Amino acid sequence: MSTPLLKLEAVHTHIGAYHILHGVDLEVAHGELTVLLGRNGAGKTTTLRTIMGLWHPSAGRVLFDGEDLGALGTPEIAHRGISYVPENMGIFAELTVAENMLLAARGAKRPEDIDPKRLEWVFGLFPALKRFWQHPAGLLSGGQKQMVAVARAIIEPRKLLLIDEPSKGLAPAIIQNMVEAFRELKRTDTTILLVEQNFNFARQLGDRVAVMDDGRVVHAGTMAALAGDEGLQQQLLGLSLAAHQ
Amino acid sequence: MTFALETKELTIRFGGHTAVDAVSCGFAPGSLTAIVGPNGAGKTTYFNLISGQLKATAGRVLLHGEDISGSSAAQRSHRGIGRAFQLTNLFPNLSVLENIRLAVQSRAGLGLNLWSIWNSHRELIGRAEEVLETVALTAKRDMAAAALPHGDQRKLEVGILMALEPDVFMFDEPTAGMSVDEVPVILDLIRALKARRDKTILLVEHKMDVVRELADRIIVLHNGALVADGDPASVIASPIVQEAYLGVEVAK
Amino acid sequence: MKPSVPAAPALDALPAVRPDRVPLMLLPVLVLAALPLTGSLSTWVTLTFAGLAMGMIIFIIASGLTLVFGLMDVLNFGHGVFITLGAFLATAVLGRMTGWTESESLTRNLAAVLPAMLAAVVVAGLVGLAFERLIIRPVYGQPLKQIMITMGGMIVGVELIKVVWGPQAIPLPLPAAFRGSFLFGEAAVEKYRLIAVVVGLAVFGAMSWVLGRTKVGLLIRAGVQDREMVESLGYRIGRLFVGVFVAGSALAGLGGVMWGLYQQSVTPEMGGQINVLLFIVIIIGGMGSVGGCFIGALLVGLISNYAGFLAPKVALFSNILLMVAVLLWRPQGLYSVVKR
Amino acid sequence: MILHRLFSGDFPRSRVLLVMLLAIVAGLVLTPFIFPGAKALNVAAKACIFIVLVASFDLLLGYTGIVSFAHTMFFGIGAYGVAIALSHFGPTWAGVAAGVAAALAVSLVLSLVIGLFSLRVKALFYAMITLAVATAFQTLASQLSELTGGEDGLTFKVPELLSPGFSLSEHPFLGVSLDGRLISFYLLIAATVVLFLLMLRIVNSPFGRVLQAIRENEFRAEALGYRTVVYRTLSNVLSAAFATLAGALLALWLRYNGPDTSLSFEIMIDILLMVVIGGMGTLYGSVLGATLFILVQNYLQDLMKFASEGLGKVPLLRDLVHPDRWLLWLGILFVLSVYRFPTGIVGKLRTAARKS
Repeated sequence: MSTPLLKLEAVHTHIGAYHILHGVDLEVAHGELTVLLGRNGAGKTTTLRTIMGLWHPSAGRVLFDGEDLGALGTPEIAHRGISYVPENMGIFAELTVAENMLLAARGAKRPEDIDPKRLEWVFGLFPALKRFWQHPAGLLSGGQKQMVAVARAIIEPRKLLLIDEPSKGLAPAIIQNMVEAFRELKRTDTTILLVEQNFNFARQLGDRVAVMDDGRVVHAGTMAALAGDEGLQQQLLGLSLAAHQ
Repeated sequence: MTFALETKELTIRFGGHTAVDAVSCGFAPGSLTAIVGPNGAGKTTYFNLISGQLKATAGRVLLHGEDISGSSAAQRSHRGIGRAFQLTNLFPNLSVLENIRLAVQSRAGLGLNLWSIWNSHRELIGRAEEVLETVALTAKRDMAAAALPHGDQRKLEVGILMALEPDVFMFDEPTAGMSVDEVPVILDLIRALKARRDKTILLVEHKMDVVRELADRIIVLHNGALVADGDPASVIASPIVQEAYLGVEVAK
Repeated sequence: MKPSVPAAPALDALPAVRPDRVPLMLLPVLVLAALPLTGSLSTWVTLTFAGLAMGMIIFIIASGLTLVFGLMDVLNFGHGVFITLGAFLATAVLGRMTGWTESESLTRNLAAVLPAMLAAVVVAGLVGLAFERLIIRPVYGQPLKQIMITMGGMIVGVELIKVVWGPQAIPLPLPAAFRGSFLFGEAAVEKYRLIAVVVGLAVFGAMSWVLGRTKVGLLIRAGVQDREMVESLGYRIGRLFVGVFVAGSALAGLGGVMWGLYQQSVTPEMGGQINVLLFIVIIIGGMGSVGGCFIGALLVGLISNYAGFLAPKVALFSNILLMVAVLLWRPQGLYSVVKR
Repeated sequence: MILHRLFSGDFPRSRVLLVMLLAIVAGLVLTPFIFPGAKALNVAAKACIFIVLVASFDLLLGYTGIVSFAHTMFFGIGAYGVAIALSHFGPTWAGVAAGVAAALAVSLVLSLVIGLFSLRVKALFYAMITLAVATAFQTLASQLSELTGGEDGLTFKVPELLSPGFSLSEHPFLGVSLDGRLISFYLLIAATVVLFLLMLRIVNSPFGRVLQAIRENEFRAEALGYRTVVYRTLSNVLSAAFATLAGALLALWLRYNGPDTSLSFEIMIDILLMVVIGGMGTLYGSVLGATLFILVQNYLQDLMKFASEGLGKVPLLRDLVHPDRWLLWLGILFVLSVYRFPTGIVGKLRTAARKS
């Protein structure tokens, strides 16, 4: 593997008095989609938040393009070319879809200033956005909000996308739409780190996979290997009860 | 048979989202039931509805056949529902002993006593010390709770629950984030509790080996609904569990 | 097995946008209800204008306070000190320009008042910058300490004002051309009140424009809803907040000049006294809502004046009664600000 | 053992603190004998009254973690209760009792209503509401001038035993005449001691421990089975009751009460400063904070006057140390306390004692 775009070295994170990450090692290669799997409370969200600077690592290094992000604030990290879709989607409910998008287009002062080509491309991925362009985002359905959240993260080209559980609570049809959108996104050579619980969703997209438990990465490899090995799946994804049959 | 605890059509909606969806389930006295399901399945919310941190949109909670749906969290605690939290939830600047002692004091119903001196109630302190012994925290009794390492905080959380001596014990991922060598202390406690067969235990746990070893019965929550219920072997055989954990199969 | 999740909702099943206009209707209802009670049209006009003028000045002062709270969950109990500061700066500037303020020429009057306002805005803004850095920044996210420390900041601020200007009241006469009234038929409307209404509307207009039409305004509205996401999109919310805090302090300084001229005298304690009124206004409006603050301020101004005429004893408590009534109707205030 | 019961097992736990407390107590008790003059006696009496008032505020702020700006309202109710009763019924003990009882009843109802109405909401909101209520009450007190004497307040006579004209003996004792003022003073000292020890008992009771638990983690306290609304409201009521009693003592000592002496917002600010500088959540902090503050208020001015005159030629500096600007310096000390040592002087001393 060539030099990874993102590399976490023995990252520890404390939230208040609580020690959440216990030395996370993780590599995300250029142009690949890496899925971060693991049970509730394993530290997946904390890992994304630590990369994004929303929590600061108490030990270890977060290297992005060779630069240590550890001491930087969230806005500076965003300016390095990382965008983030949090678990709650971070939609500004009282702003319109257009205004939500405008915020992510840093150079634009008005919605009209957003690069029209890019916008058309995004509309192509998520047609619902065009339709509800002038509506307050809070009125959209959960799936549509998720589309706004993802669209917002890619309205300008970024080097790395961090996405936390985009499939959560979505209907299968919408999930399918998401899968298509991510496939299209992968064709644009965007590097993605995706946190997921839904293995069937993740399996269709991931090039690589890392599994977390108790604040550490306990397994890292290709998605193909994991998808082909049911025993490994069961061992890693908390399904060892099925092995008991 | 009267269940120790029973929920009937228990439902809560947040806005348009149904987090717990008409869950009806009875828990026999002396049994240990494991509740499993993926992230966001509604397990913790279900717990919150039972222990009273959340008020149900619809449905009822019965304790020993008595409807407690209208009771506050504090009242339910007094009636014998004890709850340990998923995220450690302590009195950070009070000492370890005091954290436990406050639970013992609540159990003894002494909270509104304004006149006696707290440390003249030797029996409360004695009882708190006993509990500390069982959760192996005696050596750290005078430390502030916030200063404990994570594993010890989890033990303290369980200790507080023990001190309340409830009829129904609710553990929400008691071993989450503990290092491997600390886990047995907690599991031994739960095991001992189960062996007494006079307490009803509900356990949310992700580690399937733990569940398999401890549970008399497993129920599976998925998208807020109860989708499987039975002895471990039959639940394990159910394809629903696979689906719940791996996600809805999507066309390729 | 069948999927337990419902099918995707129809894409066009989107509820229509229905802005909540009920609180806005309170104003005309109140004004019209007062007409038969006051008995005469001219009295009614006078009182209504007095109420609107007072409400506008309160709005100028309170808008910054509510916005800072909305954005950062910081409630500045020391906000009043910027009002006092603005008012004393006005005495200092106008006191040196008596030649111009006593002149009958409106131009000369304005040439005196505008620099006074400018001085108040600039100095209050700068002091706000220092206040944020020294007093507020170290206690973000700690409400208990925030209440105490901002209160402490106010004590120190008021004492420092006493050091510079002394502890006694200082008269602040209106410039000559601002005195007296316009007559509309039988109704007399004090000139200064008209000016206050105009300035208030201008501030409200400017604020609405910034919040509604500019990117900075968009950022502020977004920040009120989800601070972390704004940061994740690459904006320094800290700077934005400082900017809003400084603007709020500057507006309080401007409001202080207006209030001082309204009262025609200033005391070091005035800020602390107005503080209570400000809190009532932003509670009524819904903490963090600028629109609610505007309506709340006008309601308070109008009711104070109507009640002052109809039942002077009740007037002293009219604000509290109004607050209780609003909270019984809408416990979050007229417009509740949704936070994630 | 007796000491244990008297102090409810809560000792100063720092030698320096113990010495300071002993010095303060001795100083207060012996004031008539070692510091002659009416001013010294007044200062000592005021210190006692504020010890009770500040301790009652600490019950709420330091132990339960509630910021209320309506505390002087209850102080005022106590003072007005006694003042109104004695001006209407004449200087009798029954009048005193009626006044105190009526004041306690009013405080009870008010604190209960405020507590139940607004203790469920966030700290900020509670602080704002209490500020508004207290302001309204102050306006009410000055408006009901037939009852309260309005802005002028009420001057009244106290029962004979307490009045300056009363004399216990014709011969002075150790150079101090044994008159009603002296009796008043020692009754005041006794009341202060009793009330302080009573509050010390409350904060060290099982109930007091629950209050601290609520301050630490309200959600958890509720889950343990403590109905936090009940505890917070009760804390509010108790704190109001002790403030009312402090107000009654003030009125009896001054033989006068008006809005500025007991109701003003300045007093509210003062007690906030006293409790924070002394040390929140320690109760002993109120003794230190109140005494220190009252001393500064009354004597630092002399020192500052001296400094101010010395700096006669330096304009700004001279104004900064002007005797009237003493509050500036206490305000700065307050701000620093909140940042640097939130447990105040007592907390600092106890930490130092633990380390050594």
